[in-house]
Amino acid sequence: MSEVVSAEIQTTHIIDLARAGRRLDGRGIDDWRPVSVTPGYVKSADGSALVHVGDTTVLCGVKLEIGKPFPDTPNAGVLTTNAELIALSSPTFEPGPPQPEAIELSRVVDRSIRAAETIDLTKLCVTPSEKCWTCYVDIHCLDHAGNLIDAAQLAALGALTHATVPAQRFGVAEHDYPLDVSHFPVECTFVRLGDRIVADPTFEEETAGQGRLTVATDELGNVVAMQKGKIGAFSPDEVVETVERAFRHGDRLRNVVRGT
Amino acid sequence: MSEVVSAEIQTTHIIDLARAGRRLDGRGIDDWRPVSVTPGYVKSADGSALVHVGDTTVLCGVKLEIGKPFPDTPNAGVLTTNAELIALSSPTFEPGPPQPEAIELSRVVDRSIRAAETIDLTKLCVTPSEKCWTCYVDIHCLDHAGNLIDAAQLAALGALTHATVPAQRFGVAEHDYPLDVSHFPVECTFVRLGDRIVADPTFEEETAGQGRLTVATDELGNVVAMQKGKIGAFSPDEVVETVERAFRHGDRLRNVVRGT
Amino acid sequence: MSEVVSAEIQTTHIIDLARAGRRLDGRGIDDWRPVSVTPGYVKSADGSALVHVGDTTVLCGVKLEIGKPFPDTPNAGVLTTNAELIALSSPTFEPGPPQPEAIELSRVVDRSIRAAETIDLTKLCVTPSEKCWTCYVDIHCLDHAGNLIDAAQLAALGALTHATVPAQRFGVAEHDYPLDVSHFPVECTFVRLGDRIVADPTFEEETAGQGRLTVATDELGNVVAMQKGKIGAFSPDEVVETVERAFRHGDRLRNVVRGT
Amino acid sequence: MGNVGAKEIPQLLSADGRRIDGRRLDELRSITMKVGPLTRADGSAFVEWGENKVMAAVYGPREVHPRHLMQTSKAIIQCRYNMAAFSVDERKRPGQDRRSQEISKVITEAFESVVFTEEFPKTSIDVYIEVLQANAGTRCAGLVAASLALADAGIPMADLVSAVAVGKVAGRIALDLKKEEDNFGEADLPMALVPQSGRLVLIQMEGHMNRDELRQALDLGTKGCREIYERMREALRAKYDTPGRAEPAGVPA
Amino acid sequence: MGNVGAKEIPQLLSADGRRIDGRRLDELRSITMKVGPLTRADGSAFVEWGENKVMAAVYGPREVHPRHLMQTSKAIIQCRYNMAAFSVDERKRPGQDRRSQEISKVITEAFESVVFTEEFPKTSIDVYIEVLQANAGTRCAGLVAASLALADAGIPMADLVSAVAVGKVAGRIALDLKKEEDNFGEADLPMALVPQSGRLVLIQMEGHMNRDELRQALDLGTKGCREIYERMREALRAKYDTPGRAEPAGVPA
Amino acid sequence: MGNVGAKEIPQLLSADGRRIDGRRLDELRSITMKVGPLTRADGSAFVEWGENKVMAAVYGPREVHPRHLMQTSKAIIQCRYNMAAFSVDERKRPGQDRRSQEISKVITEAFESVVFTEEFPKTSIDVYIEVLQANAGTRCAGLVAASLALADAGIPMADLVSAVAVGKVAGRIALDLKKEEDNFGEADLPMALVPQSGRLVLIQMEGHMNRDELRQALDLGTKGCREIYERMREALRAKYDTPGRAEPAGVPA
Repeated sequence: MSEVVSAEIQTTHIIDLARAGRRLDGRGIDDWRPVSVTPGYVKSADGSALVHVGDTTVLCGVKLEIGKPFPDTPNAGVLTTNAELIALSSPTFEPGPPQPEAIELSRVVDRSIRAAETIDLTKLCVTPSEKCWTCYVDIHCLDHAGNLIDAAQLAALGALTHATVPAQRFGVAEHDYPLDVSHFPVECTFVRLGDRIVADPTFEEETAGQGRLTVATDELGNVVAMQKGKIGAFSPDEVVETVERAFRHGDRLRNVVRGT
Repeated sequence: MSEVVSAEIQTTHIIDLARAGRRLDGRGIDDWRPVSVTPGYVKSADGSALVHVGDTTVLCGVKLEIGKPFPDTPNAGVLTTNAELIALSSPTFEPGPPQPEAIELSRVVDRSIRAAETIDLTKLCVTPSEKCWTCYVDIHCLDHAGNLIDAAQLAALGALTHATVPAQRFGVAEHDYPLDVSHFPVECTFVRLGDRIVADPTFEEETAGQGRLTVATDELGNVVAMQKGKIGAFSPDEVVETVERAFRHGDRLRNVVRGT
Repeated sequence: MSEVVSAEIQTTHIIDLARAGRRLDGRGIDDWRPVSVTPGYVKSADGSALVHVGDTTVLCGVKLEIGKPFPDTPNAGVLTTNAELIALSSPTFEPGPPQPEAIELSRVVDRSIRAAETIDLTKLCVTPSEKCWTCYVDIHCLDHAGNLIDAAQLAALGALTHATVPAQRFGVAEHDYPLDVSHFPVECTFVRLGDRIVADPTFEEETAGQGRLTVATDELGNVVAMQKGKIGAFSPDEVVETVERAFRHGDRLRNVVRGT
Repeated sequence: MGNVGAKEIPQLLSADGRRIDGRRLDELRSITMKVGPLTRADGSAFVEWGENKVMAAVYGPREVHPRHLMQTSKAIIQCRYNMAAFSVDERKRPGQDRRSQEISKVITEAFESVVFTEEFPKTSIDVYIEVLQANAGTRCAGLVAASLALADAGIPMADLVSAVAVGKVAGRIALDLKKEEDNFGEADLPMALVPQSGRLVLIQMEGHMNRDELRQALDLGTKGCREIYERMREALRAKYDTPGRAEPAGVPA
Repeated sequence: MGNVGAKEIPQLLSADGRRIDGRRLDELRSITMKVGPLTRADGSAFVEWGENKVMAAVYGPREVHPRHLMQTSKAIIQCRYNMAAFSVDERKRPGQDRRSQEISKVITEAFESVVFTEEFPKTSIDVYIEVLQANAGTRCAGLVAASLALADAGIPMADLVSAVAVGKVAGRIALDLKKEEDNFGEADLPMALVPQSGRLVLIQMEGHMNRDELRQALDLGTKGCREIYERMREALRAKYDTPGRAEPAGVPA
Repeated sequence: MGNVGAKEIPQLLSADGRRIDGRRLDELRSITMKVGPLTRADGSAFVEWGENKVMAAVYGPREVHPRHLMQTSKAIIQCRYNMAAFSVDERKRPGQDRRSQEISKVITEAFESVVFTEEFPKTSIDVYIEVLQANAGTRCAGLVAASLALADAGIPMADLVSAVAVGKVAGRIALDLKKEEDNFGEADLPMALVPQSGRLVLIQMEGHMNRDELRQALDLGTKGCREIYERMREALRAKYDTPGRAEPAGVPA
């Protein structure tokens, strides 16, 4: 049986299950897989977090360096998010320059962090127009068992939340100090399976999915970012319902990251 | 009938017609298609021109920015010409890095502008060795119905002729002022079809052609640039005759650009 | 007969010969092909050498320019080695970005030069943290008849040994002066053919070889670099024996480069 | 959004609820559409929307390039959104940046949701969008132009896709932001609608909106998309009402 | 090596022959190995060695990509050694630099010397090594992790490949250098051993060693590799001693 | 040409009509040519022309790479003109820049105009030109070397292609400019001639020439090309006059 045919059979099966409110791994439509966040995993980074969402594993490292502010934002530091979908993490990825999927992942995570004003960038300015902190958020996917976006975003938030500004090493202050994190956006991703919209999709569910919707909420009750992905469509009502679910899950995941 | 075979039949037909002094679109051997130049087409540019040569459509935008002179020309500004053969404009172009055809186009247009001393680059110097205007001439081909070189060069000349130096915006002078254009080079392109050399070739004629010759002349009676392209050959006598034709057409096209 | 099959027959033949202590071109197991070094071959370079090792031909040019020291070595100049395996030199090379083989060649040559402290980089510092000489060692392979590493390394050493620092041209001193070369590392390469290890392999022997070993020695009796390459293995005893041979050949080749 | 350290924020909404260019909150900028301006492409369209100028062309179904992308059971769609170097205030370096690549991806997925790709297995439908002059909302303008170009090329689709951006300006939900509103507003939500199904095939959002604002934005955007849709149908009719010229396939009459 | 102009050289060896971290000259850093931590890969292993953290995964034998690399008579091995941007003190730009490419090449050749590639003609065995945290000796740690991942994937090999670096520190030959020793020592010699044959499939060296030191280094490295080899076998047993789970092919019991 | 802001212009022509290196206006620089210096290439030639040193090699007809460039009815010619980093005063970064790519294109087209490509369908004839030392006129020197290398490889051609540059120096038309003349002269016109047909297969020009000067330049260049052509034939004879060695195909005796 060809791979294409067997994938089609699995898709049909997954959608049939969803219609009955069930999923391949026994979860309910709105259940998340177990989530763990291990901050400080990488000593060479200024902040880091290893995140598991079920079997999906993502490592994020934050590095801060002294750089120069952009000419149009002389009073602000620089935040750069980069996600690598390394070939180690999935048989579907190849070595080489970042593909559209990796670029979208980087940008969607970056957008939630940036739009929520997670880091007050003006606090990363050292000398206006001359010297500022550049904060690199590097996301390294290790095992892609579905829902990379949420795992990557949690890893980024976790790494930032527990990061240290290496002010002493760079001769900018006498002591290193914790990076100031102002807001805690969390992204939640859903895929359509037939007429059901399931939370935290596995790799197989993403493959079978007919549209993906990611909603980032903050701790103040705002939606700060959204992204529809993959082939498929959502009605405005479905979007509104999904946003409600994202608020609910977001609050819980925020607590996991903050360790409370 | 395969594409290769039908292309060969068309080539034969085009060459047979040329032998009789005729062309597929009814023009004579030395006739140009209708030419129009619309300056100021793009408001975000400091100068721009939309050019039609028959169905061939090219848009050129000029942007001026403050930069640094090259170390070996401390008293001069910088002029950069870039042509993009975007895939939108022809089924024969592909997305990706510029191919030899695009590079040749950029360089042939650039050479005519530069050799004719169209812009006196010393006038683009602001502070020797430190500050100068960098003038970007970006050529965007929209519809490639043959003779891109001449359309692109007319668009570049048109955009420069009607450009404004944004001196106020960059804090270099109190008011913006028109870019000073010293000379008006015009490129004219011909292709060999059998023993005839036709002016302003269409896409089909370029495909059928056995050698292409481009001659740039200025308003003072000089040849300022030439380029032979494609497979084929020209005798020195043919070159001299073609140069005469280029002078004649050049004078007419110059007037179109200058709006006189 | 397919190319693969005929290559296999040649491999078997070369290994059979080696077992009997013989080689295709009549040399003994430990014989080098004739070596010549022509310094000053390229006038546009500050130092150059054309090297023949049998039919293998490599040209190296050295250029010195004023640059900026690296932040972590403010009192040192910069040395950069680059090898181009241009498609002109072998039917097996293709145009394009450097392939792993070219990168390994660059790095192995660079490592011998650097580890032996051939050039005292602190002498290339002009003003600490601000100005230093950047020394580019560019290796251009012209004819690849085997053992490129040794030919390239000899060419690099030859070009450096006879190079001039263009101090006057760059306004750094009143006169140009010879580049100071402190040590004379020489690389010697061997390949395993069955249970014999032959010196200075030809292209065919490299293809047939079951492991390649390169040993760089200096004039003081030190091993300064080693590199095992290709599929194959060496016992520690074989490594030690090969090192002895590398010392012996190295002393002779050093004299060829130094012209003594 | 995202204008850390910017000096001066213009007043985006007047006391009587008028926007910086005099529009009401639910009012679109002026739009003109032209179908089929290009001769070499299989289908094309030009859209001038406020101060945006966008050209789109469609080639295909044709041979897939690079070949390894070919799918045996359907056509692939390859959209490429690109900005001309001179289309923005500060010159953009030619070539695809990460933003362009992301937009190309979401537009591709929007069209894959409506084109009957299974009718043309092993082929590619190539959609090129060139932004010639940009003033906020270029991805929506590009999507509308590409939609018309697909129709012009006779590519069968479930429906024309329409698009518009909604945003939040001075605390109010507003339709079709222009540059100053986008730069200094509080949120931007571009969306694309399949009018007959009422479903969205492109949704992106950045900024701050609470639940109510989001609901309001989706409603206003849906209304805006329907208005754009009517204009798109008019533009297609304008081209194909010439007697003797056949109606393009795949577009609902 | 290569620290021209560096300011301060730490004391690398104490009067009683102890190293900067208290080890003897012939002592390895602490090591833990885990086989099979990843779910998507065909085989995987994680190695924590001193302050190095390295993950390896194996995919294949599978279709060759790009196709023109395919060999009709055997499998090709494609190793890719990569360092995460945050794995080193100064952030490394993502992507392969020349050092990574060279290391990928010599590791590939090491494995090609032991894997029975002729059993899988026209396929590729892809080996990915990711350095997550680096502290000298990453290529050896990567090679060990990749060796375990190949075994975990059931790839038939003549033997497990073991690896370690030997160096020269304050004039003495020392096993398994850590970062300060590597930076301020006089020589570094990474090597990979096929224990059953006693032959080396990876040898690199940079610095200064005389004949005697080199001999000594090779002996000490061989001893170190054999120690590592025992740990590797333990790690594989730890995974496969679970009853009912089959022994992976190709690894000597 | 193009030396905006340059400080000092040397006197390029003496009162008695001699040039900066003592040559008359219609005089070539000294030239030596060697056919077949390389062992791995199918054909090769080395040309030393004034202070230019240029090596050319030909491979093929051979398999086309990349494959999608293959033509079913003829061989393709792929020329690659490249300058060594050390060939010019200021070090050139390795790799193809736009100038090299344009020169590669016009040289390719020059050879496609004379090689009987239809005799070798589905193959590639690869021509590599390496400039080792440059002093104006490298594209012409490269073309001459490549022409000899094609003959050496036995590629059938209508004729050997010859080439030279003509220029305008201190108001006079001059043959075969050297660097100072090229930098400070008023025009440069490189051309390539097929001597038997008297036709030009490469023409480029930059600078200022009126009608008369252009006519004069074409005449002088044609004469120069014919002189070069005789030297090329001598160089080929020098190689092939060794008894027992076969005459290469495709070159007129």
